[in-house]
Amino acid sequence: MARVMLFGRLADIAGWRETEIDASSLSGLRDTLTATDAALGEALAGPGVQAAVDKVIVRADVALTAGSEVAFLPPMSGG
Amino acid sequence: MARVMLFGRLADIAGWRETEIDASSLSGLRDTLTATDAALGEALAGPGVQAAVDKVIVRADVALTAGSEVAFLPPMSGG
Amino acid sequence: MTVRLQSEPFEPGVLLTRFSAGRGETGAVVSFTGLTRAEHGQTTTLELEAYPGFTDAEIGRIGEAAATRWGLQDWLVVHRVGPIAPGEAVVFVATASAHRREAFEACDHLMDYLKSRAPFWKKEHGPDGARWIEPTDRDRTDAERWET
Amino acid sequence: MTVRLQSEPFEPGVLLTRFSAGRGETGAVVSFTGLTRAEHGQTTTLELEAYPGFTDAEIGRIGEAAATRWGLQDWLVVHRVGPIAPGEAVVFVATASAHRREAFEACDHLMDYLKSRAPFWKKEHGPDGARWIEPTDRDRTDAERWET
Repeated sequence: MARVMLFGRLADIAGWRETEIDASSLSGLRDTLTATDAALGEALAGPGVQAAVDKVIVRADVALTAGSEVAFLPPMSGG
Repeated sequence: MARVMLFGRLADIAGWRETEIDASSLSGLRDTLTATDAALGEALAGPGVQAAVDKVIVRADVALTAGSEVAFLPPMSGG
Repeated sequence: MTVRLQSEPFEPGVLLTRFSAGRGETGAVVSFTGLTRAEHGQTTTLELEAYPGFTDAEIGRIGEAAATRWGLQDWLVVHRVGPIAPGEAVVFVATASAHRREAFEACDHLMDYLKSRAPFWKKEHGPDGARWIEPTDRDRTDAERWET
Repeated sequence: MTVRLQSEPFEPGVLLTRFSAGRGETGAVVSFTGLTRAEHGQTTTLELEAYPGFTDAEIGRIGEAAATRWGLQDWLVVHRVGPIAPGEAVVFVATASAHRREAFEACDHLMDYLKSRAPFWKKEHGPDGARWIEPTDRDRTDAERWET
């Protein structure tokens, strides 16, 4: 079970901020999220949305383990 | 009697910071100061030394009255 | 060399006093305090979201890079998260150096980064509802001044 | 919009707290604190002489010009005079504006003026006696950045 976190408008779209999802890769996790919530899936694929695994931005697909933390980050607005 | 004030190294050279001197013009005052203390006279004529009369920098000769305040200002060092 | 994200309000003067104390070889301390503007009633509350452990780590890397680039003796970033009322301080940055030019440039640079590219997500709650804020063109232009 | 020359020590944080309070439409407050450096024992005491009524009036004119040029909402200059011990604050400048660029540039500009051209006479008392200080080349170069 990976810990999944949504930030900014992604959390508003999904209606949740944090959950646990069973997934063995980042692409698999995206597929599961999109299958469950098409609007969220579209938002995750939108321009400027980045994924961080264990607090490091990843651009390619990566494997996830039981303790992985995956965060989806919309464009950062600054403080 | 004009009130005469010296600042910075001029006061060190003269050995005083403030005095009263009878003078009807700035040039007359300079002559009096130079006659009394040649080292001070030389310092007053040195590069960058300015005179202020009643807190306004003056470049030409000006008349002094009884209540005039004359300040001799060496190059300003900033704070 | 400190980054602090906090939901509690802070007092800029108290931070400046602590930051400036006991600095025998520091000649210059520059501080920036960012306050939320009331925008003449248009904004009621600002809400800032951070990703703890990610946001502070990234700010820390930028701070360390600035410390190296400008030879800072010390730097501090305190940033509010959560809801922030108009007139409250949202960010405080302080830099210390031997001479003033370095402290000014580093503080200016850190603020440009914090305002335009730091990992925060910002929502404004106003009379017409809430909206997520994106960086302005000016924020981007200011930040680009430092890319050499 | 205040200039204060004082022989008593001041606490920069207290000044910043007062300056920042109650500003509903201010987005940015920049402060500069200038501290006397110990110069690793080379400087024991700094002594600053001002011409009361002349020095403060001239700083006031420069401050007003900066307020106009950068559209400041407020500015403050507090400057020590007389003997100043190492580590003590000698000058505090704060600027307030709606957006940060103006507050930064105005504060930077005021400091360049204060350090290079303001009507002060400065004496350093060190282990080898006392000497009057003239502006450095860098002070002049910094100040010239603003001549347009």
